[in-house]
Amino acid sequence: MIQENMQLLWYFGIFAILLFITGFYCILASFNMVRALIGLEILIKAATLLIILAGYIVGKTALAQAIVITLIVIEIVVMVVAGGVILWAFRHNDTIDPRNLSNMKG
Amino acid sequence: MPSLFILVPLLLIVILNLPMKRLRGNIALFTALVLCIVQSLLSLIYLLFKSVHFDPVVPFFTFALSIDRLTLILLCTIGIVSFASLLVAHSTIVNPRQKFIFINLLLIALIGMNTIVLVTDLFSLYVFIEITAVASFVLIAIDKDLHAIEGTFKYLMLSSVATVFMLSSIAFFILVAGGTSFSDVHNSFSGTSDNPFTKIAAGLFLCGLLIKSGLVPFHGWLPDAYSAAPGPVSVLLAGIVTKITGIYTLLRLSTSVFVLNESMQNMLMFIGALSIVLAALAAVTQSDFKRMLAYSSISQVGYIALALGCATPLALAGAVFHFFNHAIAKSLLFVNAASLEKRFATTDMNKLRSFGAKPLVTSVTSLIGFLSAAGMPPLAGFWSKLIIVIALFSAGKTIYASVALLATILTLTYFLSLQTKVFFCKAQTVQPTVSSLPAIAVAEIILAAIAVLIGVCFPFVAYIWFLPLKEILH
Amino acid sequence: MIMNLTLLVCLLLVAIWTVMTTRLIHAVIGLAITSVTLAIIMNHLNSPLAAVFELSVCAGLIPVIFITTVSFTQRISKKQLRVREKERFIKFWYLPVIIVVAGLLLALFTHAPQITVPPAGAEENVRNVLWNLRHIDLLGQVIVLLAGAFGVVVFFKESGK
Amino acid sequence: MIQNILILSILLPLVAGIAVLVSPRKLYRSILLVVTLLNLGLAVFLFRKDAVLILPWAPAGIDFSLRLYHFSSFIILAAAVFSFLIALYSISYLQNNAIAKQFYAYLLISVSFVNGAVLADNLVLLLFFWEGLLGTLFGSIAIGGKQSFKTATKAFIIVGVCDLCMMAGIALAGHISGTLAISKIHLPLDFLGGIAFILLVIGAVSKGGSMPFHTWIPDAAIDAPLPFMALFPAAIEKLLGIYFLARITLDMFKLNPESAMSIVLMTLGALTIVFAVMMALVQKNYKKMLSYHAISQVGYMLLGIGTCLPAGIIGGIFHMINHAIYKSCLFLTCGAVEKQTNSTDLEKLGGLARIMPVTFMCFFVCAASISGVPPFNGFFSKELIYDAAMSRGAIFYLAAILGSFLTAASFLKLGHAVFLGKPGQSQPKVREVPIPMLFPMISLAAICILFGVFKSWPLNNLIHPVLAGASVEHPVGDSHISLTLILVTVFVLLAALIHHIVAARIMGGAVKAADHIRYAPVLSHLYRWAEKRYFDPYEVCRRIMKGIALLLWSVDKKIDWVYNVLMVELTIISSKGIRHLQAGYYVIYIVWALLGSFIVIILSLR
Repeated sequence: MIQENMQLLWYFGIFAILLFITGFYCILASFNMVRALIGLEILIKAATLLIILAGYIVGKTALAQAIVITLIVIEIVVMVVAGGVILWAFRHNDTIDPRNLSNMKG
Repeated sequence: MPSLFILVPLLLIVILNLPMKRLRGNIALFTALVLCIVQSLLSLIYLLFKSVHFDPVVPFFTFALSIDRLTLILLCTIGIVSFASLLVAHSTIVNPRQKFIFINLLLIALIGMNTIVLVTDLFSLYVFIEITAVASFVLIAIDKDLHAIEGTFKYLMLSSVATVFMLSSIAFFILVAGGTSFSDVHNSFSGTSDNPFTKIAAGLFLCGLLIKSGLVPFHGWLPDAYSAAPGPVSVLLAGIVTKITGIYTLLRLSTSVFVLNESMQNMLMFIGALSIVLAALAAVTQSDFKRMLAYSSISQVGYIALALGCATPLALAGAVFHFFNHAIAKSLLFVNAASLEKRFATTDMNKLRSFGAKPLVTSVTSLIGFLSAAGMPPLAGFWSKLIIVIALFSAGKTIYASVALLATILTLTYFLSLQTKVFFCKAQTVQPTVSSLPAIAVAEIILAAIAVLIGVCFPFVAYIWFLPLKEILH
Repeated sequence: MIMNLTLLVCLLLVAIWTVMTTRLIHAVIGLAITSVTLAIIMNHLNSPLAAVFELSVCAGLIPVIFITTVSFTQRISKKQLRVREKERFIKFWYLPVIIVVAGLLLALFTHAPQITVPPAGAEENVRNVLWNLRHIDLLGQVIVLLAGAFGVVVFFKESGK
Repeated sequence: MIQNILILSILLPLVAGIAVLVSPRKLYRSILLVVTLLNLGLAVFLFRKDAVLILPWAPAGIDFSLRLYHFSSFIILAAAVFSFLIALYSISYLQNNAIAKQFYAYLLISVSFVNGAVLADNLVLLLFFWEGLLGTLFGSIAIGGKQSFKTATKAFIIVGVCDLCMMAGIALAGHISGTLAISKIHLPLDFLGGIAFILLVIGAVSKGGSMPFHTWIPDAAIDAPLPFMALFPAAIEKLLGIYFLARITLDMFKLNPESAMSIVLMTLGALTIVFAVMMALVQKNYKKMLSYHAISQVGYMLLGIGTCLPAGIIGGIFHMINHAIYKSCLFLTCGAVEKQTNSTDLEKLGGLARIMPVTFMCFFVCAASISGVPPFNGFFSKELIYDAAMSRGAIFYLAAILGSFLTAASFLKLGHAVFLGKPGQSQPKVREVPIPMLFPMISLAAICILFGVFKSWPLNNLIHPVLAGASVEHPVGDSHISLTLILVTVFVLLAALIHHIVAARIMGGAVKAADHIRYAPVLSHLYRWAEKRYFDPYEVCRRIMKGIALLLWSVDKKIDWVYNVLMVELTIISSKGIRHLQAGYYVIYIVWALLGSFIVIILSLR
């Protein structure tokens, strides 16, 4: 790895970690299921960033792009399903506060 | 040829969804059942007569797949459990439209699992894990009642976190290996052994898989998902889906792709032992049938993780054997649970107790399933636990071996309380004797027969199937 | 490098705003902007095709899904809902505008790196990789979309109990 | 041919015994008689023949090997005679008795086991038959009555424990010598050999009924059917026990007069003589008194064999056969009395000599014999033992002569109380017993006289050949006995007579003739303790065991508490704790997963 790439990796790595922290914060601290999904999105963004960066550094951008495209397709399907789940949670509980979605304990 | 395991179910889905009403009834169920049987029998035949060449039919469909003994065993297991799940679905899902959707989603999950088993690329592995997961999200929530939605949401959140871990790991592997195929990844371990990125990547992927397999600190979603899922889905989920997406992948990666350092192996063993004990303890005071089975499932997967961490060839063979036995026994128990749930509309053991007489087939097969899962000779579960314990002893892990042995007492405790509460009880009111639903009875008898046969024919099974795995897994 | 750093700081700030904002709609919009920023960074890292995908799907489709969900899950009567349905187009008029602007921006930026890296080769490469080497992933995309379709059928088409 | 007969002599009674159990009511008496008679015939045929039979049976040197030689043929003959006579007696005695069938079966099976045990030339085979006898012993006592099961258990435990010692001894002896064939074992009396010797002797003397393994015999006398007493403790067990003791001391271990074991045996013998006869003296029950005498007489045999002198050994073995004869006969007379009067309590009996003269004559002969009155057989065997004891130490002689004195006194008391004096308050319609019961008594009494008068025949034909191959080089003749000892004996007997007459006059009745000993200053305490069974090792052990059991029970309750309460509670509490952690809110689960992942990644970097 050449020096410049190493530097790039460092910067991007730091920001990716900060993004991860932001995302997890969002998931853990929000009392709204949609916000939790948004946090998840941010996490996936960070991961996407890392993949693209890795492809760029290694010189395999094509591979990285192929992966990211597939990833995005999967992501959107998961989000659709999650949206459906939230919708039905709202229909049952009349709210999208995930704290109300903790009936099963023990 | 191995691509047929992916393409044929896909083709079936496409055909079933052609705009013809006639295809959506019993034909769909029947063809799916046939597909599952053919898959198990085919893999079984290949397993027994191994001189088979896999020639691609169409060039486009030459995926980078590999097929070996372990793969065949798992394909067989997937077929069996899916078959049982379909039979249960036939009896328990009344709405024909819902049943049709169930069959389609089951086939999608089947494709996903088959590909997970066959694939040789880390990212493709991720893709198909996600496919299986998405299919199971929808399956769990197929009734859309409150508990199912709750279980789905928890599973979805944890599973997505696992996804993020896996994706980050893939990014690191691209960085260090330049590719995501298993051989590239494996080479990256052998080349620069002290590259921190490689280790972090392996650790991240393992974290994802640990969440997916539901081992103890990562297990929060599992009891909810299992117990909230409708009967046939919990059979599929507990029997095979989480096993394939979680612990099988862990097994395949940790043995033939990743090179784990010693602390990682110790960590795996510790997590395994922790799962065994804590989940068994949590199961002891459960009052819900399916929830107790879910905790039992965590506990049993702990045994596999323990054997994985031990990583001697014998332990790995024992892990695969236990995987198979556990899949059969746990599916059987969940089939029983589905039968009771359908019949009495509850899974609360205290309520079930008051109903008195249970169907005979369900009672007997439940006894077999629980004895096999608890590890009573001569049933299948006994042998695999024995192999694991022996492997642990011979590897010098005496403490873990003792934990594995002592936890059997806890296993027996909760299973006995289950049996006495649900099956060995007298009716408080006079009830007519009830018979099993025919389709469920067939599934129960087949699974129980497998558990008994494997146990009784243990030497044959062990030497033909499982002990040769030692060579594959290293 | 400075360009990259600036973009990264933007990305992080937008993400933090997304998380911290009190209104849910703002959060969704913030997410879209995050995606746009990310697409720009991708473009900078020689991945234009992925950037286009990111922009169109993540910045376009996912906020739509979220907003649909959010709008379904507001505690309102059906009459109000119908009013909201009408209002929504007016209220979120800027969303397509943003997408168009983003597309324009992308068009601007896609040309700039083409000078440093041969674009044809890169694009050809992605197609090659995706269709010849990783076609199992393509298959996976098809199947996952299928699963998603069934999910939509289950969650959105059926009324349940 | 002979080998086949050896097998037959074991198999025939065994098969017959099983057949008796399943045979119809009319048949089993004839089976019993015919088979015991056949057995007698076989024994006569085998008498003074030599044969060896070795069949492979089990690995590790455990063969089914039988050895017939003079000693064993003699014992078999004696056992066959007793079993036939007692079978004959019991047919009449146990007429119309529900337990008869079982008793006959046990009798026949016992005969089979006795033949096997006597013939066995392999220690393990011996043990096999030996333990079989333990089983029939248990069964025979247990069928007696209400209390008998307890007594049977007592006998079973005492004899069983001793047999366990013997088993250990056999294992040790086999281990030291490297073979299990009795005729090939010749061991020195070193440390291990000594232990093996003691263990084997415990087995042998407990079978014989010596102290301190005797306590079940007086209990059994009360509870068990009487023919059992006449056959087992009086005859067969003595024969077997002393036979095995002789085999041990003469063949397997070359016991020297110098060895400590000799002293041990002699001391045991002397103590048994004195203490058992002291107990016998104060008994007021016919059966119990006889049973204590049965114990006491074993002491003479032990003393005799323990001297390791030719005279002593010959005397011991001669005393064994003599004792079997007269003690059997005495028990039979007791049975006759009990059968006719329904009582064996001395205070209720009296004046039976006129009503049952034949029984009285038999009793008289045997009592004289057991007391050592010349010229009955008991006199000569006792004289031989006195002689040997005298040459080993005056103390042993004194014990033996004291025993003789007390024996004579107690039998005077017994005879006086039962057969002489005034008729008791028992039923007036008492007649003489029928001939099938009389015949065994008369024959045994006759043998007593014959063995006394023509003592050289049994000594030369039965006893001396035993020593032929053994360490004793100079077998003694019948003229060996010194005149002084004879005179002393006669004097002692006369003293006993005088003592009895005086004491009976003073105390006011034959029954109370021994009361001054019973209530003597020190002895009264001892007697009271004995009556409270403080000297019964079984009872003592039982009490200790009860204490230990109570202690263990309380400990066990604590352990149970640990398992049943503490462990269960701990499990439930920890289970509930773990379930409490499963709080239901998914964020908690994500936090767990993140913490776990953090640890995993940290570990992966190591």
